Amino acid sequence: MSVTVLYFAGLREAAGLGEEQLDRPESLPALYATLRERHGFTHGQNQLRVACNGVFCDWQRVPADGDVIAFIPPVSGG
Amino acid sequence: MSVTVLYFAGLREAAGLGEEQLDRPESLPALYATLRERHGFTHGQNQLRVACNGVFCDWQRVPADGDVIAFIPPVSGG
Amino acid sequence: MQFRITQSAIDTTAWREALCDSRCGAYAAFEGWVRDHHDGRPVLGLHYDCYAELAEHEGGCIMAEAMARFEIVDARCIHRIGDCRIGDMAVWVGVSAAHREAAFAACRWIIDEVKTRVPIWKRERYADGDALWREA
Amino acid sequence: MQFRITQSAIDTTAWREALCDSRCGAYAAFEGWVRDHHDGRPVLGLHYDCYAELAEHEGGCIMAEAMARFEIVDARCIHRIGDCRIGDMAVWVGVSAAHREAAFAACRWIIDEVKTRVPIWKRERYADGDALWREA
Repeated sequence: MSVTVLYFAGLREAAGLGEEQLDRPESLPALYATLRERHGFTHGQNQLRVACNGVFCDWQRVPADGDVIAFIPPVSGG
Repeated sequence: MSVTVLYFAGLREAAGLGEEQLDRPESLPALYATLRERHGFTHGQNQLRVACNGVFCDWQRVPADGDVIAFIPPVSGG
Repeated sequence: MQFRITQSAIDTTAWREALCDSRCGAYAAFEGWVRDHHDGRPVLGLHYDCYAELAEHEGGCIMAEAMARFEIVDARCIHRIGDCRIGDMAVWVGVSAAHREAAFAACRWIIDEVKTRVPIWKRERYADGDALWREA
Repeated sequence: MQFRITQSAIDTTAWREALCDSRCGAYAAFEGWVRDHHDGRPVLGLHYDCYAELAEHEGGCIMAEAMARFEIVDARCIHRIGDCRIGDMAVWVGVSAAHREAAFAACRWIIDEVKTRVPIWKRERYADGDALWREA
């Protein structure tokens, strides 16, 4: 009945943690909206990609129990 | 009163020698025409570049005593 | 064909060797080095954060796409994460091919895709004491 | 900035090291390898002839032109001559720059110019016993 959310880079810094367990949300946009308010994230949803279980996914994907979800800010490797 | 002509690659193979001393020619095209006939070179003058004293030069350059002249077939390094 | 994330200094020797193939006339490589400035601001060092599982998956996709898209024989990429000093190699891409056109094109394409798609983030430490997560 | 002709195997380590510079975020390299075929014909090995004095002069001009033409920090090239076996490195080009755009562009430009302008000629030995001076 829960999902795991992973945080990286600026989101990890803002949240002050690397991951947390949450009740399974209705949708990924709803999950991000909740977390944005809770942690004071400055990114709008349209600035982020989202990944589920180690693979990029669509924001329309319906979360399932046990999903590992990550919101991905613009990357800056290289 | 003479110039040195250097041969490389296919021209060296055709001439059977790497260099030779010759009387100073009137012009570089005249020199090549003479050598082409003598050694049976298959290249037309327009297929070759010409160098004098270690630097590419113009076919119009007037040969001087002591010049080191080389006719340069299309290159194939790399 | 391979994409890897590493916490250690990159030793390109073995990675390059793996690309050697007698059918290949061309090898193109790219290295990203940690440089001492960004947008005119002096940089002291970097830290790279990474979502390793997603990075390896996405990196693997990029390499497979490169193999399909270009006339190349092999391609590899390794990206370092964690703390890096000025001059350290942060990323290496190597491509072997029969001809240089494809080797260059694929090498360039791979690094561009890696910088756009692979979940790695750079935190720059500046000479003025500030530090910032870059978002490309 | 340097262009060299060598009779020995190319060891790129020192050549690459010389390009390291803390202002540089990008390094692009190209290697030409002796491959086992040309236009579908099996090749056993190569011999490179060279007009060394002219090659060093013309190669030096190419490197100077590259420095002027591209936003790069340094560039070097070394070309091997004499007998080469399949898999041997015949030529190496390395370029360092602040940004990858210029590093790739200059590296590509240099190898293209070297292959067009530097007086080096390749004699290919074929599996059928024939041998031929290539003229690009």
